[in-house]
Amino acid sequence: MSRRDPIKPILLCAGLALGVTSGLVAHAEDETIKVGVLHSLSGTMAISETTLKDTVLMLVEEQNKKGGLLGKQLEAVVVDPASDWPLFAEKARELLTKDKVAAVFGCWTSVSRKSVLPVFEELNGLLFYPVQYEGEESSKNVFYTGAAPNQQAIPAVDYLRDELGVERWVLAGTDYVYPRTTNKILEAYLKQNGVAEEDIMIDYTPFGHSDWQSIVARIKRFGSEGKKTAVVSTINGDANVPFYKELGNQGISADEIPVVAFSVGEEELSGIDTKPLVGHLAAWNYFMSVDDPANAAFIETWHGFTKDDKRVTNDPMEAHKIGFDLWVQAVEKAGTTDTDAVEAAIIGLETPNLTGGTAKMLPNHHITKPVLIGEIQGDGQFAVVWQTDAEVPGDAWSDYLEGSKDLIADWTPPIKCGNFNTKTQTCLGSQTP
Amino acid sequence: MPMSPTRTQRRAPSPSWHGLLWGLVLLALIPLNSLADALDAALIDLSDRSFEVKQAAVEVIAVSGDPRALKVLEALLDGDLYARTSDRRPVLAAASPAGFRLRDALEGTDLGEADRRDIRKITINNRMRTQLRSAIAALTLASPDAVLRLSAARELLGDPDPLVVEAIRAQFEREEDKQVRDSLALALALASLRDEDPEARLSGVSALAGSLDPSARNALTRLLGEETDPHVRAGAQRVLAGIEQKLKLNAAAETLFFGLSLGSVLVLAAIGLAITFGVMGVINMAHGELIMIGAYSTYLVQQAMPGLIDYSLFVAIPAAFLIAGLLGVLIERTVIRFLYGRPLETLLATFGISLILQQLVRTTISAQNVAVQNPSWMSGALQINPALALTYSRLYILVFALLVFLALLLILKRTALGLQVRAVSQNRSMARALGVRSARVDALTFGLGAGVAGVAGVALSQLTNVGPNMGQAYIIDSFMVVVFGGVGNLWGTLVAGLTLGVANKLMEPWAGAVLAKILVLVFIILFIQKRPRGLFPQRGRAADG
Amino acid sequence: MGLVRVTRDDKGGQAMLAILMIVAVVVPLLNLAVPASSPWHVSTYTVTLLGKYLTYALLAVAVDLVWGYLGILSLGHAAFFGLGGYAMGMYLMRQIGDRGVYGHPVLPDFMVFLNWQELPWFWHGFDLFWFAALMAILVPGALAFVFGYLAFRSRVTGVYLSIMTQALTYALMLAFFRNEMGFGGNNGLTDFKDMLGFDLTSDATRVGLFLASALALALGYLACRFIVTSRLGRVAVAIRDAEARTRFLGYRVDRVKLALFTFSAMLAGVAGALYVPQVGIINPGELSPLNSIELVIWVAVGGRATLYGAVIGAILVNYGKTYFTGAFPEAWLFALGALFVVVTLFLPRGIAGVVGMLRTWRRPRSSNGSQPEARG
Amino acid sequence: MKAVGQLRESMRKDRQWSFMYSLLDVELDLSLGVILYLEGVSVSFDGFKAIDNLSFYVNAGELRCVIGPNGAGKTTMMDIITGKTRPDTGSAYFGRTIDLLRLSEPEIAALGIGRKFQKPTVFEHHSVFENLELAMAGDKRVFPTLFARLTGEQRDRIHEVLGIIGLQGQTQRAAGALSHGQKQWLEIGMLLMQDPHLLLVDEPVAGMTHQEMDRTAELLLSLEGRHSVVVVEHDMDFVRSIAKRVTVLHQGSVLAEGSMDEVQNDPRVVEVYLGE
Repeated sequence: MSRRDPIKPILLCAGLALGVTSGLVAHAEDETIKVGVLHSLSGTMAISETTLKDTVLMLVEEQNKKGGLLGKQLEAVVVDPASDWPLFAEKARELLTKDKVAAVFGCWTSVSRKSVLPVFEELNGLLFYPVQYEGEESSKNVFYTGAAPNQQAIPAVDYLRDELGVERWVLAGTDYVYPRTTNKILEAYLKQNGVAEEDIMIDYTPFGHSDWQSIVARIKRFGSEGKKTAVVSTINGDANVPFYKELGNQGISADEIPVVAFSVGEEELSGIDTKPLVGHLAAWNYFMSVDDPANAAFIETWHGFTKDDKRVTNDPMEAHKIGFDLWVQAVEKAGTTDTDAVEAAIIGLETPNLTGGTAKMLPNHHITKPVLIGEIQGDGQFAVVWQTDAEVPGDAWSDYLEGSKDLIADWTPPIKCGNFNTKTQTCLGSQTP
Repeated sequence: MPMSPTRTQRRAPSPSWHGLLWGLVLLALIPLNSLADALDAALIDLSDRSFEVKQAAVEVIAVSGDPRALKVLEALLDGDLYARTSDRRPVLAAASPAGFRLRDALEGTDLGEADRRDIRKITINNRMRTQLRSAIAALTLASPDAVLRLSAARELLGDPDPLVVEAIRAQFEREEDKQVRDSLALALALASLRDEDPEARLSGVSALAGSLDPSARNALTRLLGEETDPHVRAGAQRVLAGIEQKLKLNAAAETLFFGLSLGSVLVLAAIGLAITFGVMGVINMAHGELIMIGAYSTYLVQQAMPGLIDYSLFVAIPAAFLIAGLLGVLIERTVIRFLYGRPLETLLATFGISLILQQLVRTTISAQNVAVQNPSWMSGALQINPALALTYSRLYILVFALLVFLALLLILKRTALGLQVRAVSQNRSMARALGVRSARVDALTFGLGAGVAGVAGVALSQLTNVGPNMGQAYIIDSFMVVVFGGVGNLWGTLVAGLTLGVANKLMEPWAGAVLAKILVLVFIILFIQKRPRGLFPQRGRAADG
Repeated sequence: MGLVRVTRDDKGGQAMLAILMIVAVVVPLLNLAVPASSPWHVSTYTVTLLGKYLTYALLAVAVDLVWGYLGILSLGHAAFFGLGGYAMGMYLMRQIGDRGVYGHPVLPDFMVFLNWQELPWFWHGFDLFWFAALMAILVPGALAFVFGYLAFRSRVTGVYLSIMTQALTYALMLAFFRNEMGFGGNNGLTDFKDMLGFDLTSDATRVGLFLASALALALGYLACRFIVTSRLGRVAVAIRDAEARTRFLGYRVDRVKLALFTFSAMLAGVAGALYVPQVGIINPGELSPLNSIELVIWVAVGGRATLYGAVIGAILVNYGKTYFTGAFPEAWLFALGALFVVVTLFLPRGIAGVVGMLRTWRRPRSSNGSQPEARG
Repeated sequence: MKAVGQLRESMRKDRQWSFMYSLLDVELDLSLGVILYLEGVSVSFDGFKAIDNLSFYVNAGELRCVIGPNGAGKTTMMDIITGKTRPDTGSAYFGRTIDLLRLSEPEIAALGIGRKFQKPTVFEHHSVFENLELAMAGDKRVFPTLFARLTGEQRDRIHEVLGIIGLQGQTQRAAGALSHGQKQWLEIGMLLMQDPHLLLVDEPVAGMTHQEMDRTAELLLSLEGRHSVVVVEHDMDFVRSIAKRVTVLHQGSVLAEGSMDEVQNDPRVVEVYLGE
C-alpha cells in the first residue's frame, strides 16, 4: 500500500467538513424581510405544490410593488423539500435558523405539516398552512388558512342530504390521516342524524391506487339497492383520475350516484378529461368560476404573473392569499415581524375573501370561510350550485370525535392553549414552548 | 341473453314528473295562445340564476305540448343552450370565426354572429338533469326511434304513478321492438306488484322470475317486507332466491374479468421488461419511464389532432413505439452497452436515467398531470345483462395485451432478428463468431423492449394518470411479474401477469386492496425461494451455476 | 492488538477516522462554546445535519460490507434502516406520555383519534429505552436472518436476490402505510419530546446525538474492518469472486452470507435508530425501494469494497442533495441522475478507486494490478 | 409427485437444520480398500442422458485416469461425486458408509473430496498465499473463521505446498496475475491444502506447455499412494505418462477399463475414437 492513498479522501472530507460548516453558517441581512416558501418542487407532491410556490412569489411581488412592508422590501426564500417528509423538517430548520425568515408559507400534506410542526414550535417561527386538512390540531406557531372538516365535509353532506335526498353514503378515501379523520367525523355525524349502519360504506385505498374496478362495482351494487346513494370522496389527487374514469366507464353518472370530492379542485381537473365527470361535485371555499370583482382581479394578476392565461386558480391559492394579507396586516399592526407580536396582533384581523364576504383570523388560528358546493362542468371549471349564507368559523377540534369533543383551541389570554379541555379546564400536553 | 351496447340508464322515479302528466291531461282546457305566452316566459326563466325558477320553467316547457320543446330540453341537458345577455332569449351557439353563430333555440331561426360576451351558458344541476331526463323520456316514449323509446322505458321503470303505468301499457300494446317490449313488460310487472289483487301481484312476481334488473330485486325485497298473502310471499321468496343465485354467478364472472383485466395491465407493463431484462439481462429501472414516455406521446398526438380523438390512438401506438424505441436505442448505445455482464451496474445506471427522464418531462411539459382523453369507442360498457357489464376500455386493453404478446412471440420465434436475439442472449461470443452483429442486435432488442413499453404506455394512458411519476407505479410490479414468470420466457410473463391479476382481485374483497398487494408480494418472495427461476425456468446445464 | 490488525494497511480508513474524530471534537465546541454571533459559531441546524449524514454513512458502511465484499446488492437496507428507526420512534412516542394533544396517558395521538382502546401488544416494552434499543437491532436482524436463511439456502443470487430484497422493502412499506398496522400510517411517528429525559430540542441533546452517531460510525466501521481483515472477510471476497469454488473448499457459503447479511442489517438498524431522533420523524417513506437504490449509489460513488469510500460517498451525495435542493431545486434530480450514470460508467470503483487507478498508472502491473470489478 | 419430492427434500433434517448435523461423527471406512463407489447412476438433462447406468469404483490410494470423447459424461460424473448434480437414480458412496447423495457440496468437501475444475478457478483478487490459506483444512464454520489465526505449522504446511507446486517466488502475487499453468498448479495446491482422501482433477494440462505438462505429471504421480486421485484428461500422451489404470467413458457409461495398453487395443474404444 502506498502513502499516497489517503490524501484524496482527507482533502475531500476536510473540504467537505469546512464546506458544510461555512456553507451553512450564513448571516441574514436586515435590508429585507424574508418570507420562506416551503413547497415541494420535485417528487410526487410537486404536482400540487409548485403552483403554491408561484402564488407566494406573486403575492410577494405585488406587496413589493405596493412599497413593501414596514418600509422594507420582501424577499422570498424558496427551498425544495422534494416531497420527502424528513427533508421538510430539515428545510424548515434551515429557513428559520439560516435564513431567519419572518414567516413561512408552505406544506401541503398533513405528514409534511406534522413533520415541521416541532421545528416551528422549537424555533418559534410562523407557518401559514393553506390546505384543507383533518383538524385535530392547533399550534401557537401555525395558522390554518385552509378548511377544517366543519368548513368542507359537513356542509357538503348536508347539501347532499337536503338538496339531493341522499340516504346511503359511501365514504371512499385514500388511506391516510386526512380521510381517516374526516370519514370518522362524517360517520359520527351521519349516525347522529339517524343514518343506519348498513347505509354507510367506508373504503380505504392506498396512495395512487389505479385499479378501481372492484370498488366501483361495489359502489354500484351498493347504490342499486333502492335508496339514493352518494359517494363522499377524500381520495387523494393522483388516484382520482382512474377513479372517475372507472365511474364513467361503468356507467355511473352524476345524477345516479353523485360523487362529492374534497381534494379535487381546478388544478387537479386540469389533468383530467372532464367530460365523464360532468355533474359530480366538489366542496371548497373558493372556486375560480365565482364571478366577484376581487376574484377577477386575482385571476388577472395570476395570469399576468405566470404569463399564461390558461393557468387555473384554486382554493389553496386563495388560502395563501388570505394568509398573506392577514400576515401583512398583522406585521403593520405590530410594527415588527417578531413572531409573538405578530401572533398576538393577527388574531381578530379580517380580510375580504375572493368569493365575497370576509375571512377573520380566529383565536384558534383557523379562519372563517364560506362553503361552496360546485358541480364539475365540461370545461374543467365548477358551477356553484349551493353555498352557505354566512361564513363558517373553522373548528380545530371536531365535536363529533370521542377524543376531541371537549377540546377547544384559544391562543388569547387567559387560556393561551391549543388543546384546552373545557371539562377539566386544563391545557393538555405541552404546547407551550 | 340480449346484448345491447347501451349504457345502463336507471334512476329512482322522479316525483317532479307526475305534475307533468296531470298537465298533459289539463292541456285541453287552456287556450293555446296563453300557453304560448307561458312557454315564452318559461324560456326566459331558463336563464334565471335560481335553480328553482329554472326547474319550474322546465316543467312548463315540458307540458307545453309544443313539438319543438323536446329540442330545447335536449339542448339544455347537453349543455348547448345559451342565453342572449341582451334579451335573455335561449339560443343555440356554434363556434364561428367571429365568435359564435346563434340560432333561436325554439324556432331554430338564425340570429347572426355574436361575441362570447353577448351570451351566457345556461348551467343546470343534478336535479335538473334528472328532471330533464324523465321529461324527455315521457316525451319520447312514443317516439319512432326505438333507442329513445328504450331509454324512455328504462327511465320510467318502477314509477308507481297510475297514469305512467297506463301510458306504458298503451305503449306496450303497440310496441314491436323486442328490447323495448322487455323493459316495458318489466315496468308493468313492477307496477303490478303494487296491485290490490293478490293474483295480479303473484303474476307480477312470476313475471319477474330470473330478471337481473336491480329494480326487480329491490321491488321483491320491498314486497316481502309488506306482503301478507302466503302464496305471494312464497312465490316472491322463490323468485328472489333464484335471482340472488344468478347474481352470485354474475358477480363471480365479474371478479374474474376484473382479475384478467388487471392481469392484462400487468402483462402490458411487464412484457417490455421481459425482453430488456428477461432476454438481455439488463435490470432496466428506466422501464417505467419508457412507459411514461409512451403515455406522453399519446398526449402529444391528441394535442396534434384535437378534432380526431377517436382515431388518435391508432396514430399514438406507432408513434409511442417509435419514440420510446428510439429512446431505448439511444440509452443502449450510450450507456447500457458498456455494462453487459454487469447486471447490477445496469440497475444503478438505468435508475439514474429514470430520474433524468422524470425531471425532463417535468421541466419540458409540466409537473402537473396532463389530460389524455378517451375515444368515444373506449368509454362505456358492454352490457351482458343488467347485472354484468364489461367496460370497453378494459375489454380492449385485455385484447390489446394479447395482441402485443403474440406479436412479440412471432418476432422472437419467427424473424431473423428474433433468431439472432436468442443466439446473442444464449452465447454472445459464439453468436459473434457466427457473424451475428451483436452490437446491432443488442441495440435493436433493447429498442424493441423499450418500444413495447411505450405501447403499454398508450394503453395505460387510457386507464390512469399521465404524469411524470406514473412510471414509478409500475416498475416493481413489472419486475415481480417477470421474475415470477421465469426470466427469458414470454409465456411465463403472460401466465404470471394474469395469475397475479386474478389472485389480487380474488383477495381484494376480503383483504382490501393494500393487504392483497402485500400478500401477493410475500407469496412471490416465498415462491422464488422454492423455485429460484420462476414458473417456467430455462432448463438444462446452461441455466444452473 | 486487534485494532492494529484492523487499521493496518487502511490509510483511507485512518484518515477518515482521524477527520471524524476532529469533527466530533471541533463541531460541538463551535456549537456550544462559541457565541451565536461569532462567524465561527456552528448552528445547531448544522450539527443535526452532520449527525444525520453520519447515520447515513453508517448505513452506507453496512451496505458496502455485503455489496462490496460479498457481492450481495441488497435493496432491503432501507427497510432495515426504517425498522430500526421505527423501534426508536416507538420509544420516543411512548416518552411523550400524556403530553400528546389529547393528553392520553398511554396512547399516542394517532391511536386516540383512530379510537384505539388500548395499546397494541407489539407496543409494549417500548417505553423502556434498553428494550427499544435492543429491538432496533434485533428486529432488522431477525428479518434479515429469516429472509437470508430462505434465500441463501435456496441459492437465490445476484439479480434475483436484489429484486427479492426490493420486493421485501416494498411490501414492508405498503404494510406500514396501512393505518391498521398501528404505526401511524402515512404520517408515521413524530412530534417527539424527549429521550432518556433529555429535551430533544435542546442544543446539548442534539450535540449528544451527533456524538453518539459519530461514535456509532467509528465502532461500526472498525467492526466491519475487523470482519473484512479476518479470514472470514477473505472467504467473503472468495464467495463474491467464485462462489462455487468456495463451496468446494468446504465453506458453507449460505452460512457466511447469512451471518454477514444479518450483521449488516443490524448495523443499518442502529443507523436508523440514531437517525430518527435527529430528524424528528419516521414514516413509511423511509422504507421506499427508491431509497434503497439511492443508498447503494452512495456506496458506488465513494467506491465499494473500501468501507471508508462508503462513508465519503454517503456524506458527499447527501451534502450535494442538501445543497442542490436549496440552490437549484429544478436541477438537482438531473444532477443526481447524471451522477448515477457517470459513476457506474466511468468510476466503477468510485472516488476511492480513482486513487487506486492513479497508483496503478504510476506502477503498471503492480502487485494487485488487475482492477477488481466486484461482480454481483 | 415432483412436489411431494420437493417437500420431502425440504423436510430433511440435515438440510433443514444442517447445524444439528455434525460432520465429525462419520468415519471414512476403507476396510474393503475401495474409496469410491458409484453404482447404477443415471442423470438426464431435458431427456438427454448425460450419465446412463454408470458404475465406477476407485481404490484407496490409486491414481485413475478417465478418458472419453466429449459429452461422454466425465464432468457430470464429477458433479455427482461432489454433490453439484443430484442423479435421478443410483447410489454414490464414499468409503463403505458415507452416502454422498445425502450431503451438500461443503459437507462433501469437508469429508475430504477435493475437486479441480476444468477451467482453472482460483480467487483472482487474493494472493497465492491467501488462496492456499483459504483452502487449508480445518474448522470452516463462520465464527471460527472469523477469529482464525495462522499457527506456525499451518504456515509451514502452506510453504511446503508452495514448494510442491513450485510457486515459492509468487507468495504475495495476486492469483489473477498468474500464468495459466501456474493457476492450474495453484488450484492443485489448494486441493492438497485440504489434504483430501480423494482428488478429482479435471483436465489439469489443458493449454499447458510441454515443460508444464511434465511438471504436472510429476506432481500428480507424487500424490499417488498418499491420496486417491481421479484424473480426467483428453491428452493421450499425458494420460499414458501417468496412467496405471484407465477408464473409458462413452455416452454416460463405462466402455472399457484396464491398463493403458489393454484399453488402447480394445476394438470398441478404437471404434469410438475413430468414429469421432
